[in-house]
Amino acid sequence: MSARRVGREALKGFITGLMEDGRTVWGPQEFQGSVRFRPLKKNGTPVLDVPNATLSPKEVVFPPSEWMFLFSTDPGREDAFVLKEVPQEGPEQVILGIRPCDARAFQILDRVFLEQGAHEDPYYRSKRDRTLLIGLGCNTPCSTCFCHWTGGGPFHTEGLDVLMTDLGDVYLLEPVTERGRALLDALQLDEAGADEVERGKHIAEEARASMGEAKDPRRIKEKDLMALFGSPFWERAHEACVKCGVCTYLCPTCSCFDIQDEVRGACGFRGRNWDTCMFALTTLHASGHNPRPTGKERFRQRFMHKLKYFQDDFGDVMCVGCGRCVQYCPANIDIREIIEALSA
Amino acid sequence: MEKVGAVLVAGGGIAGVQAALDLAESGYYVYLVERNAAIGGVMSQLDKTFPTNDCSMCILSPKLVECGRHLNVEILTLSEVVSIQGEEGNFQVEVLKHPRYVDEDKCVACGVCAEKCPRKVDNPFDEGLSKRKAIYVLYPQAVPLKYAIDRDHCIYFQKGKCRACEKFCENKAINFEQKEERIRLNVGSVILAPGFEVFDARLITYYGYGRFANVVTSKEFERILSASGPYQGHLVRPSDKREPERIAWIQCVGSRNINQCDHSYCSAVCCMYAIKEAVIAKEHSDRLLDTAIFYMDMRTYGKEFEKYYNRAKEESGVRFIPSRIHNVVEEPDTRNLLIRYTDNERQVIEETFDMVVLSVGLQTPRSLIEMAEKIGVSLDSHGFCSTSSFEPVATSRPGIYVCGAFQGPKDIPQSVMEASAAASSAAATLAEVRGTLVREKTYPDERNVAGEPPRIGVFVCNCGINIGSVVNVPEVAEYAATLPNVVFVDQNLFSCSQDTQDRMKAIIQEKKLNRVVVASCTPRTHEPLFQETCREAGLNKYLFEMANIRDQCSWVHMNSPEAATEKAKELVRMAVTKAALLEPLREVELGLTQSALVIGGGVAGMTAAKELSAQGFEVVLVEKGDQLGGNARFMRHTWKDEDIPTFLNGLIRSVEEDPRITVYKNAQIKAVDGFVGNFKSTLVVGDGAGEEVTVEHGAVIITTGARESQPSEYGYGEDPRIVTMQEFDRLAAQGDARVKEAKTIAFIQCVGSREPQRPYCSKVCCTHTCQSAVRLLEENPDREVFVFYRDIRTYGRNEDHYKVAREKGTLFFRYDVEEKPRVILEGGGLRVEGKDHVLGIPVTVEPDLIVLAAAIEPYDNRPLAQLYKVPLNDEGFFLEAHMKLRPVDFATDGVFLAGLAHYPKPLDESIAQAKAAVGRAVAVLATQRLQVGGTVAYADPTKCTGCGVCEMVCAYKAVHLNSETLTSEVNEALCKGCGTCVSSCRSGALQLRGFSDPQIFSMIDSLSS
Amino acid sequence: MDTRVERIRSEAKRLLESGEVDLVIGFRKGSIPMVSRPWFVRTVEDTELLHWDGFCSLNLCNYLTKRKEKVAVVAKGCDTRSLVGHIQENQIQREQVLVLGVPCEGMLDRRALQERAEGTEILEVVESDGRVEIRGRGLERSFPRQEVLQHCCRICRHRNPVLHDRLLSAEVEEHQVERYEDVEEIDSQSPEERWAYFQNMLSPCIRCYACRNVCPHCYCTECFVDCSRPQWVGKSLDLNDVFTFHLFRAFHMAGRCTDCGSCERACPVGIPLRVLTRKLEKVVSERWGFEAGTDLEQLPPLATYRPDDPQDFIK
Amino acid sequence: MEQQNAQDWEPKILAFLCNWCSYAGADLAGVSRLQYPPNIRIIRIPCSGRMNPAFIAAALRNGVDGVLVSGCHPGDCHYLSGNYFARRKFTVFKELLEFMGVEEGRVHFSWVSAAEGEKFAQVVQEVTEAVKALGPARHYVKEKIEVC
Ligand SMILES: Cc1cc2nc3c(=O)[nH]c(=O)nc-3n(C[C@H](O)[C@H](O)[C@H](O)COP(=O)(O)OP(=O)(O)OC[C@H]3O[C@@H](n4cnc5c(N)ncnc54)[C@H](O)[C@@H]3O)c2cc1C
Ligand SMILES: Cc1cc2nc3c(=O)[nH]c(=O)nc-3n(C[C@H](O)[C@H](O)[C@H](O)COP(=O)(O)OP(=O)(O)OC[C@H]3O[C@@H](n4cnc5c(N)ncnc54)[C@H](O)[C@@H]3O)c2cc1C
Ligand code: SF4
Ligand code: SF4
Ligand code: SF4
Ligand code: SF4
Ligand code: SF4
Ligand code: SF4
Repeated sequence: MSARRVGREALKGFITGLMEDGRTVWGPQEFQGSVRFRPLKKNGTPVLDVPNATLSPKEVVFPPSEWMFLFSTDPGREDAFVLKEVPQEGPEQVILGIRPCDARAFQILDRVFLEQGAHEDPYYRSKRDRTLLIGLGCNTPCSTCFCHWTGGGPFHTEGLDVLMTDLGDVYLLEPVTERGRALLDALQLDEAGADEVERGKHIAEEARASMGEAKDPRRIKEKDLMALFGSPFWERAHEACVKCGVCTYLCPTCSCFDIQDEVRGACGFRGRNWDTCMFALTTLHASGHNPRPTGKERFRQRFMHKLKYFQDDFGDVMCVGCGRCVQYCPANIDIREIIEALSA
Repeated sequence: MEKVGAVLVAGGGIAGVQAALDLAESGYYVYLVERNAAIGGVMSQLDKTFPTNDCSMCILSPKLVECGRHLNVEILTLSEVVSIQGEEGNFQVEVLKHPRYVDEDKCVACGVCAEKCPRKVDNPFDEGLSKRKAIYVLYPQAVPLKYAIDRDHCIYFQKGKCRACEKFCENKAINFEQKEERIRLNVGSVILAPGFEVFDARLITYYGYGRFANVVTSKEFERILSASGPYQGHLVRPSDKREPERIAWIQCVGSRNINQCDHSYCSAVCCMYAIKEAVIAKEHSDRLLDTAIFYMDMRTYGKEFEKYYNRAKEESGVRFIPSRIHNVVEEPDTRNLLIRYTDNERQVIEETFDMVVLSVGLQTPRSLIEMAEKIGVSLDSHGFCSTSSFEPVATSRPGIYVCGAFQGPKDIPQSVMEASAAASSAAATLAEVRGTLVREKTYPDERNVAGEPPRIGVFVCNCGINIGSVVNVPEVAEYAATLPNVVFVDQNLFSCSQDTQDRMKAIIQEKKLNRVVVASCTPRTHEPLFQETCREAGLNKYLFEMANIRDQCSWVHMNSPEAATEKAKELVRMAVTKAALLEPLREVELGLTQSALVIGGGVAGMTAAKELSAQGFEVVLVEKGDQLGGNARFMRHTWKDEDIPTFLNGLIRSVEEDPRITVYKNAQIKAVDGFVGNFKSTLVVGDGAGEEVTVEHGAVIITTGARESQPSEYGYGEDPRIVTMQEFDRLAAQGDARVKEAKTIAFIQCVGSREPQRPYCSKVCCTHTCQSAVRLLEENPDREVFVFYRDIRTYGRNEDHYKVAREKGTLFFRYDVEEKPRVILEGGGLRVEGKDHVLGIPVTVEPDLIVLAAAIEPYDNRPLAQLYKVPLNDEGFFLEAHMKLRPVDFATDGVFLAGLAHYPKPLDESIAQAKAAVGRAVAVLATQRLQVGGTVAYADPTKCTGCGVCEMVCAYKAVHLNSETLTSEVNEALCKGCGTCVSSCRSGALQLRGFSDPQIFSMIDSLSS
Repeated sequence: MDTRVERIRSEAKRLLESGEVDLVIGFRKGSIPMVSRPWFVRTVEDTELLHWDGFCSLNLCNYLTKRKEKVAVVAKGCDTRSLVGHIQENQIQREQVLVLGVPCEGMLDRRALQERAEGTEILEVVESDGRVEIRGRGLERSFPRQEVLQHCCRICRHRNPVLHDRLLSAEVEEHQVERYEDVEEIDSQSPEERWAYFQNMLSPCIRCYACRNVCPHCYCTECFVDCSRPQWVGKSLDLNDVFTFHLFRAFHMAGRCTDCGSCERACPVGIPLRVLTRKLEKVVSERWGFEAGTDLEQLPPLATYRPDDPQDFIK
Repeated sequence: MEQQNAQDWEPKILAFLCNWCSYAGADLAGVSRLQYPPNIRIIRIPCSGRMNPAFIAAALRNGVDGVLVSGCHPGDCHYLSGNYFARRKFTVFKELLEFMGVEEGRVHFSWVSAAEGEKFAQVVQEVTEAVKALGPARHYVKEKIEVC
């Protein structure tokens, strides 16, 4: 048996253990009224008793803003305007309390950043490689959660290194990958009892059962692209959407970014920032032409990308059912309704 | 004799300057002859100006600068007109030019000479309250900004040695050998604008002026208040430079006084300037300054004057005491001043003040009286130039015109207005030779620099030693060479000197510079010069930028040369950064319709039409009624006793017969399209569904007049013997028994004027009443005439009517607005009961006729105001662009106004104003083409959201929303380039050429790098 | 059912049937608890879904900008004030909109309710008789409505529509509530504290621009933060740039914001943005006696002036 | 910069002056040889109405320690009303900026006429002193990029 246990009260010690060797431990924390993944301070504890964090821990491996190059603009200097790489090394890190949906999302990000042919992204690669994921299963999935539609589930382990189950008094820790096992071993935690493992299973089953029936977005893959694209459905579906960045910025799978140079004084940097297909500016060409001129096109792009093009390219939908966009959209645009409509 | 397309303007005060500019703009070459070393006149000495309280210098200086650099204005300073031969259309004028002893072409006004000059002299510009040197500029903003030597005080001229200035002048500009010159000029017309001098208060010994240090004249007080005056605007009194706590003004010093000075007239401006000075003194004072104005009548008769007076009373707490002061006594220890007066209750009160200001009147100087005699221009009994009411700017000698305070005491707006009128009259006689003598400059074709990377040349100026002695110029130049895009750097001794200009031109061409930066003095005076150089070198003039390293650097940081050098470098860097982003700006010419529309067929409208026609332009005159003539139809005599009906009939006939004038009666404006130069107005002619006529015109003059209001008090309408002014005139003309047989007549003044609902003075009533009283008594000396008044406002020469009326026995009772007289109808008789506030006793008269001086009120001008996008004031009169300097213009280009529609005024002023409006309109129409573009705003329709903010904030109605696309469009012909719309647009849809966001941001950015 | 719902549906039906309008914008029930969704009705059938409850808080004026057709809009007090702004700023013609005014008793605060559920997900909310009941797995609690109103509603002074063509229920009483307690609290702090306060407050911002996009008054084609010529605000999450975004977003709202609260509600990370706009609201009201969206005739405060405007801070 | 001790520190102040009054007032100060602190840099704009609050923000973000905006006195605006609009904009912007923590005394507004050379010099003196008293700009300065 390789499952371990950590008593609720021993969580702090467990985290301190993780921090040894200079590891950074990211966990969900209160941050000015929302819950976000932040590096834990010594003796700090993550908030694990709430539903999923407002933003997924995508920001750990794909930060909203990051610098890629630096340069000087001083014409007097020989290296004026020569781009210099910003060093990418950093400490080993653990994301503690990532939910299964978000962990699956990392695999989707991997496909975009690491597996798209020759275009491996060094910035993502460096952070991803030094990050271990200790996931927390969802005992009581929310009404907005629909991970089971997209091939996941409240206790799915895909993408995780370790799965953690909240048994009430105790956290059950089950290694998923070799790296996970090695980590748990190194920490010398108590073995979990068989009953505890059993209880975990039971909780997982109940959780899954509580989520009801799944609709399958995979049917959309079979649909004719042009028919979907040209469907009158979009006309009305997008109407309420205000084309903000909430859904995409909160989405653990969205990966658009925009590269910008910024000069301050005699130095500048080239960096990238999150971007979203929902902003008109994203597709605006320098000529002033915009291939997605109105909100409808942009709205359609978001869903076609997630539910159709991505499936066509990678076999899976680009959605893990975390439900954030549903929950936070100011206009109550619900991707589940879109899935149903498109697959109908 | 052949006519000459040039005009000589004698006198460079505001009146002369305005006349010169108007003429130069409309195609005449102008000689502006000024006795002083610089133009500007009295206005340049004033601190703020009533009734808007704007800074005199701020509003004057741009005009002076414009005059100074106008290609068609030649300024002759230190010059006087000696004689005028010839006749209308072709005069030979002899001008005596006194030596300046400084070569105007060489002097760059660096001021070293004055610094070195050992001789200190009382500064007449500061009324002797400060010192200047024997070599001087009249005042810092002087035009032309050239030094002059005051021969009478120069040590060299007096004692034969010194010549310090000569030694230190780097430019070798001093020339002690200069001699008086006599210049003969050939011109078609002459305009006299030599202004006035203030009454010499020493002559009235009992106020102690000249003996008591703290008794000053109002003109001295202006200097004391002025930020650039002797005390830098700190309000202190001369004796001990202590801040006064109590100041008194004594009115009518040298006016309305035949005992001490033989000035029976009213000086017309003193009441207003005294109020102004009191209010501003309070603003200047840190403590609670007490101000008291001792007056006989408060004459706030002009536009916005009454409100100004009310605010001074109510908001600023200025005390107004109706009492004539008989003497001022100085307390020897404190040098405070004791004033004794009687109050309302006839009590004698004594008060001490720290300062007393004498509101000195305006008079014509002796020298001018002599000059007038020599050139054959007659003066009136008060020494002012005499004119007729119907030709208010024509002197007795044909072809010679007059404007400003020489024509009669008056304020700035009136002077400016007359100046435009005189310009227009002068132009009218010379219409056929318009444009024959004006100069135009030709330039090489502009090099197309589009697509070229910036190649900036930087010229750093030493300004003699003005810059170089503080700022390390070589270091700045060296630094400039390291800046991006700079391909050439040079240092000059004087960048503005002719030889340097030539060299710059050559360098621009040789080095293929496409942007030029000059680091020297202020762009306000020198930018046009350098831009000119750029043009001559084939560069668009907007590819030029300046860094002001003298006025903002070497001169103000003399003691920290290092910091000054650092700063100079940064200023250069900022200028270079901006220069890289400069773009050639296009100035295009639009054609225009050379004709005008005049709305309103009263005397003002007809005069305007006539004058336009005389200048050669087609006119459409629109009258809403079925007759021309307006209010003048009810009038008999002007205030100079000329016969109006004869004049009016002649005018109407000449208008109706004029082939260039089309008159539409029973017509109204219905729709207006277009803008300056290219208006299209639609009229409806006839009643009901009348015929529509479309008129294309380049300018429009609004002369819709005003009407007498219907009184709602004093029993008006209840008895046929209670009539208004206008009714009285009509009855008198008809020989109606009510007038003819009346033995006792009572006039009640201010009926509906100066009341909360009409807080303005109707201006004409007091004089009308006095003149009527005189006539009534002349007809029948046994009559009794009573006048119930609040203040008698017979301003200027009209005071004579008041004087004669009194002499002939008219009884005047002053009433208080809180205690108005009452009209009682009883037993078929009329009775007026009132109280005399001067004597403090009740009065009762039983007249046969009561004449009410009913207020003059505007028509409903709102529809017209909307159509032509021009504003109205709170009372419904049209509101001109600038109360002082643009009295007949609207902010919206191409639209002008005159007559009663502007404000109540007598016939002669309406006529002058109509001529002025024509003068201004012709300045537009005569150009044939409109220059548009340059520093103007432009809109990006793809960014505009149509919110309309730009339209709301533009004072010139230059930007509007296209009604179809709902995006904004800037009319380059109207835009003045202020950029207010640009900074108000949230959407970033507007930019200002030459001052765009990228350009300004780049300067800000460059500060920190 | 709330009688207002019936009125809304029947009015909408009548308007569409008679062809008086082409479109009715109102709300329908959302797909999740505590949310109502903007609903665009063009056919009589769709009127059946029109709905009204304590969660119809989104400012529907946001959907009126640059419409061509004739529209009826269901509008609360704050929405009608925004509409006044829209009409003044030419975003829509008065003749083009038909305002179905709903006097408003205040909308419910989703976050506050969730907080009161102490960790349990709320699955249903029932409103009746001035009380609000929340229900979830093993949860059932109720509160007086007043206690769980949105902050903007608690301090609202214009609950009744300021502009309407039909009024769908009786007017409610207006209260002269104190609006600026929090603003004054911040005002009383030192610059250091204020700086820290706002740095802290804005640090979670992810620049998703939901606050901007839900605001009816943010309709620029190109927002200043997106401007590339000149690009004077960086686009990253550098706090200085984030601060600049909020500084100017608020500045652009001066005299225009009607405190509908949409921005704050839309913010996924819960930033209390309205304190900025209310600060400016206070300034324009104290200095120039102006209140946004209350008078169609009054020019917006930055598009007009009085010569004697207060200027105590000017040297 | 950082190494300099507080006493050596001299603030950098940026002024936006309208062409017709305040810039002319600055010229007059020059012509009159009035001495004032050399910390100020002037950008000329046609009218205070051209003043976009974004310029003030840009200046502060660039590390300028103080900003002065100056235009014609009420009623004197060469463009009739530009200064009135500027005053309104500035009122709002200044209040907001200070509310958000930029110290009072960083941004200033004045009316300086073409005749007020003395006043201009005095305003510069006052502004410089006020900014000096606050010390170097701390809030709202954009961090410089160090690396290269
Ligand atoms: C104390 C005071 C305060 C005032 N305040 C105001 C006010 O607030 N608002 C207002 O509207 N008005 C005011 N006025 C009135 C105002 O000064 C006059 O209306 C105005 O200056 C008249 O202008 P002008 O061009 O006719 O004459 P001036 O200003 O006198 O100019 C005449 C010019 O002609 C020159 N000159 C004289 N003789 C000759 C000659 N023979 N040859 C060549 N050149 C000659 C003179 O040197 C002078 O430059 C005030 C007047 C005084 C005295
Ligand atoms: C009661 C009173 C007493 C006066 N007393 C004296 C005095 O004693 N001495 C003196 O010198 N001056 C006096 N005046 C002033 C003198 O009458 C005017 O200065 C002079 O007549 C010039 O007037 P005007 O042409 O500007 O206007 P008006 O005479 O009013 O003429 C304006 C014309 O415009 C027409 N009009 C109006 N609106 C429109 C429109 N929308 N479209 C087309 N046409 C329109 C009117 O019908 C009228 O014919 C007095 C004026 C009044 C009212
Ligand atoms: S779907 Fe919702 S969250 Fe996404 S852009 Fe539209 S309004 Fe914003
Ligand atoms: S699309 Fe929505 S539900 Fe799916 S992963 Fe993204 S945020 Fe979660
Ligand atoms: S202010 Fe700007 S967005 Fe508004 S109408 Fe004018 S240009 Fe268009
Ligand atoms: S720049 Fe000034 S004059 Fe030109 S359109 Fe804008 S506000 Fe009007
Ligand atoms: S700023 Fe916020 S509260 Fe104000 S109107 Fe816009 S969305 Fe509503
Ligand atoms: S909604 Fe919130 S997170 Fe998004 S930009 Fe606005 S303040 Fe920032």
